[in-house]
Amino acid sequence: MDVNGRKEELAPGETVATLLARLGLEAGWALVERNGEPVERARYAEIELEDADRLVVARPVAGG
Amino acid sequence: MDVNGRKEELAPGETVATLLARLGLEAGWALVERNGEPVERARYAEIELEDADRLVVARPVAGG
Amino acid sequence: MDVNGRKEELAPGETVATLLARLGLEAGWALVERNGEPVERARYAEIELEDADRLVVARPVAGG
Amino acid sequence: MDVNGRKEELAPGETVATLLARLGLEAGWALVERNGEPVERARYAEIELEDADRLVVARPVAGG
Amino acid sequence: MDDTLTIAGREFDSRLLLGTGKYDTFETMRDAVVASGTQIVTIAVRRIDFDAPGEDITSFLPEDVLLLPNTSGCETADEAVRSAKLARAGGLPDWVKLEVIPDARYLLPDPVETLRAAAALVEDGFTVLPYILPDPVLAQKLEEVGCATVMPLAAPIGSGRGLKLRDSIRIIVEQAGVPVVVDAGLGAPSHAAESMEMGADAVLVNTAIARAEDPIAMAGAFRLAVEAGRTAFHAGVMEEQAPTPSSPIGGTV
Amino acid sequence: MDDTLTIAGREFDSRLLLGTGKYDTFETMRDAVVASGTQIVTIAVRRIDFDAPGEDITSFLPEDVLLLPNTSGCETADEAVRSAKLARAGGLPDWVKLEVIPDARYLLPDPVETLRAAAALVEDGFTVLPYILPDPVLAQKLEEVGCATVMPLAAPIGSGRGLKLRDSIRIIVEQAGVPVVVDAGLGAPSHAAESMEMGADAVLVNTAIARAEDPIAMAGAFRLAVEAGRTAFHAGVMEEQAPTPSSPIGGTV
Amino acid sequence: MDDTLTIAGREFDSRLLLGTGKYDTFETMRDAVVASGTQIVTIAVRRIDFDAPGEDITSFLPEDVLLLPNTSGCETADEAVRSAKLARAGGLPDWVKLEVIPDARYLLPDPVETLRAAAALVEDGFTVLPYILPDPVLAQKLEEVGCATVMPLAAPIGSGRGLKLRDSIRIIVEQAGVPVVVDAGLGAPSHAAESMEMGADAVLVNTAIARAEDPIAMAGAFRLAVEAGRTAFHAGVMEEQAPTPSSPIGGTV
Amino acid sequence: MDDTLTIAGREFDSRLLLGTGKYDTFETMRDAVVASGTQIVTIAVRRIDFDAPGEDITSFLPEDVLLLPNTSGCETADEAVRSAKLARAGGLPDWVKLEVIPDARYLLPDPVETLRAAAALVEDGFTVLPYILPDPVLAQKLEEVGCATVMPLAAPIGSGRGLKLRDSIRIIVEQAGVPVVVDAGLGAPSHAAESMEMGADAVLVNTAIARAEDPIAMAGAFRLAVEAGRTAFHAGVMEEQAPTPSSPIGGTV
Repeated sequence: MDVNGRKEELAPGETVATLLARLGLEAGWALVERNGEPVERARYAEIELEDADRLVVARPVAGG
Repeated sequence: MDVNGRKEELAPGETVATLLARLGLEAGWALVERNGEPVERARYAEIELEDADRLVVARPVAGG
Repeated sequence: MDVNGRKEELAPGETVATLLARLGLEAGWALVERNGEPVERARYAEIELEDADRLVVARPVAGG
Repeated sequence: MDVNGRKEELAPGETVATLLARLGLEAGWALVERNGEPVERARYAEIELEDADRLVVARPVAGG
Repeated sequence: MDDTLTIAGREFDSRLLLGTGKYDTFETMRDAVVASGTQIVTIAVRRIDFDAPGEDITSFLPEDVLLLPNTSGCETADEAVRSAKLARAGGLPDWVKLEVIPDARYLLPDPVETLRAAAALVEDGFTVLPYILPDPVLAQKLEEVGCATVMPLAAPIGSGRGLKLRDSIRIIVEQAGVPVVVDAGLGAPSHAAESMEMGADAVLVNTAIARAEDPIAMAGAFRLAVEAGRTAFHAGVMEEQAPTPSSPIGGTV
Repeated sequence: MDDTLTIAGREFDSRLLLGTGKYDTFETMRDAVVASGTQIVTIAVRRIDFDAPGEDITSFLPEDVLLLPNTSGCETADEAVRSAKLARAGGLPDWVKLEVIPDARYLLPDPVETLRAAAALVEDGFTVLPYILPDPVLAQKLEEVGCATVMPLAAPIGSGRGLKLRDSIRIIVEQAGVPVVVDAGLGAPSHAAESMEMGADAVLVNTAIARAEDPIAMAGAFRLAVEAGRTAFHAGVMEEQAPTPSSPIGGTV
Repeated sequence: MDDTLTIAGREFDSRLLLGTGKYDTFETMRDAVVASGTQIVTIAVRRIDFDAPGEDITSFLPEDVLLLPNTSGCETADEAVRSAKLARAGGLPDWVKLEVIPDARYLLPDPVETLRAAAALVEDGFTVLPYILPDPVLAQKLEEVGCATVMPLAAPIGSGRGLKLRDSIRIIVEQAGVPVVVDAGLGAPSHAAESMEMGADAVLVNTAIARAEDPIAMAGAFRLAVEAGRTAFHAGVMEEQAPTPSSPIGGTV
Repeated sequence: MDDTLTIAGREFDSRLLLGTGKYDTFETMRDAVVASGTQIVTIAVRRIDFDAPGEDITSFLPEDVLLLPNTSGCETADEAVRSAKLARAGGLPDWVKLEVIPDARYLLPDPVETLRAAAALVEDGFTVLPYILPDPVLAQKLEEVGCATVMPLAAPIGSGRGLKLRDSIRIIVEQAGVPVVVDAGLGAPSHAAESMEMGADAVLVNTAIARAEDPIAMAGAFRLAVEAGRTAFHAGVMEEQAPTPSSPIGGTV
């Protein structure tokens, strides 16, 4: 699985939520795009990730 | 025939050229649009006008 | 006696103070110049005016 | 004799003109002040210099 | 006087918007935000660098401040739309400060792509605050497609040059049916005050505060200046005129 | 931060001086004075017209406000000295806003006569605040003869044109060892704020407040603007610079 | 020095373009055109009023001057394209000064419609000179679709305000790969000279000459100013700097 | 049109005065003087350094050009008078460009000492051209004591900032009964043109030409610009106005 251009091992039954937890990002705003489509926060827990997935994980940063 | 919104009698065998002559516009630049299409100066003499035609006759004027 | 270019009758024993009172100016700031010399407020009551005196009576007004 | 703060030997019968010549300044504009007084160009040849003289020798230079 | 700023039906007491960029620390940023009294702050959206995730900026921002995600870094309408959608899906507000900036040197926005993105985002339910050159015709088109404000720049981003384009901004203010937020290029409180005196509804400031020697004090200074300028706008600023004495003529001693 | 203005040893919390001319009524003037928070107001001195003595302006001014008599209407040093002495003798403060203005059309001061009058008045024990064109050399001469401040004009009296002579005022501020009060020509709070940002110690405003549609509100606006500008001066206003992004470069989604 | 202006492969010795509008008489217009030394004049296209056909302007224009029809009066891309095609079909040059101006009050161009019309006209074989707000990003897009020049306005048409938008025009000049013609708003020869000093390739002037008290003399003045500005551009205009003496320091008598 | 410049009864065809300072070589200076068409050049007076006497500048200047000695380097009236008298006694013209500049940093003149020196030099038979800040009241005093011109600065010497003090110079031009020569601070031909458009009678330029990459070409550019500005002044420069179309309204195809 590709996350921000980095290969990530897919844990069994991995969801967006578990992935974020694993990456230590459950707190704050993690913004997720899966295969070019934005993922609704409400569905982080239900969406099961697949090996072929390309994820973008973003977050708010300082900006003008 | 409608010329710049004014009704004009159609002379027999009237062409763009004869019309312009009749209107005293053979000299200088008369610019002609026939039924929404610009008319090439080269064809002023050959294009026969019809009763249903709508003509716009324009010319260069002072402008910035 | 001349006060601001106007002739004024000199009352007997007239001082600057009595004059100002007569003119209804005891309140507020009346500024007095006598024969070209500014008069100290402290001396308004003692200075006796003379017939030949030229007085200027001024006051603060609105200004920028 | 002091010329622009420099000691100069006084030649016998030295005039402003001979001094300037000695200094190679006969051409162009040499401006001379003697003991604080400007010297007229017309008198360069006649004014005899004295040992106690303080001279300023100036000239036009580039300026705005 | 009740003088609240209303954008897309939401009311704000403060007419000063703040950018969160370029502060030395998040703590300073937070204190400046508080000192400014702002109720709207912009944020950017970027990929997380897992090797240096850094802190969560939102945890430094007061609860009651509206987060306004921008589309900085986007060079086309499509990129801007994508960025805005990602932010919204992830739970950020459906408001967006729309920036489409193809030019890395002068940071000037693209009028055509900005209009295209604005139309698409409005269509998709976003509240759109577009960043533009002070182009009065473009401003009207953006209003026509449903933007909630127009945000003309005073001068290029971060330049601090103040109101270089007075006349154009004045025309936009005169013609606009939505709030006009003067954005970018304001380098000093006097620039903000002048913008408000001209009738702008609000201003957005970032660099001038973040890069001040004392950002927190400067935030307070901008707060006062915006209030001063707004008050003056209502009080009726005098027209320039020929010299006229302020003391009486004649009667001199 | 303790940031009092000290003129001739006397301390003031407010850095906004007000002229009292051109108000529709003394009541409005008084309310504007109060709203402005000023502690120094200028007044003029004129002969009483016995046929229409009018009211006493001082009765409308707060007790704790310093009355600063000006020498308006004087065209020579001698006239100015005479006017100042008359005011002092009659019990007004021995402070004077020195104006020597020969030119009725543009109301510009006479540098030579102003310097002459200033020297004489200082010699005579007055605290002298001279009104001048922003001429840095003249400002230094006035300081040398003992003036308590210099008061360069921003633009001609009553014109409201704002800071037309920035560079000269900046030089005066840089060189002055006494407070610099920007006087005349300030038409809007933003002008006052900019003057303070440049390092002026105070500003004097009259027409812009007195002739505003709502003078009392405008007085408050100037009060805020002066505070904003002063705060910004201490907080360190950014330099103008080339455009620079306020959001991170790279990492875009 | 060979310094011809090349537009779409055609060379011109003069860098001053003239508009033909607003002259009191065609005779004066003709004499001003001659005095200006211009080689390109703009004309408008309008319906003939048969009740008052008036004279043929082209008969007053020197043979060797290029007639540049504009699309004035057009508020949309379609109208502009139609106007340009009519002029070309009737035998006028296939060059067009593209104006798309929806706003009758401020006469500001529409960036989106202008770009759309420019693309269509270039596609159709026209040499297109588009009139725009000084928007550097728009200027680049117009160049990309094949425009022969970009013509940013200095200030609104007919206002004579001079270079209000210096910075933006400077950026356009720096980035442009086609000639930049500063158009509209130039009120005096000094404005034209400054435009050329900034590196503009040419200027277009109408009102400032046509409405001068002596249009013919003014045409000559603009001719000299354009030459002065262009010469200065090549000679290297000094940068603004700190004050520096122009006479030697020291050695004073 | 006969439009000669008359100073102290002497007529000049050229309205461009040149300073001779800061050129890389005397040859370049000479060629620039010739290219400029000037008839008046300023020179300074300095003590000869016998160890490095250098060349005689006057041998590089055309016969028919008037040498105008300045008093640069003088900080008081007495020094200036002494310098002028030395030049005259030595055979230079009895004309003097009067500069009294106490301030080495900003090179601004002393109004009081300048007036004092001017009166003394006029008294002594000199034709005096004083260099001043654009102070309209001072300008009138200098005219009253018999100065042949007034020479207000556009901006500090050598700064090239152009007309920073427009309003003041405009007032001087309006009030002056002697020629007004705008001196110092003109950085580009457009600045010179604008000065002449405003009604100045002449301009004096040094640094902008001497420090140009190509001084000789720049001298020619200034020559053209002065002619352009003067011609425009007579031809009647348009007033700034609201936007107005330069093409007919209505009748659009």
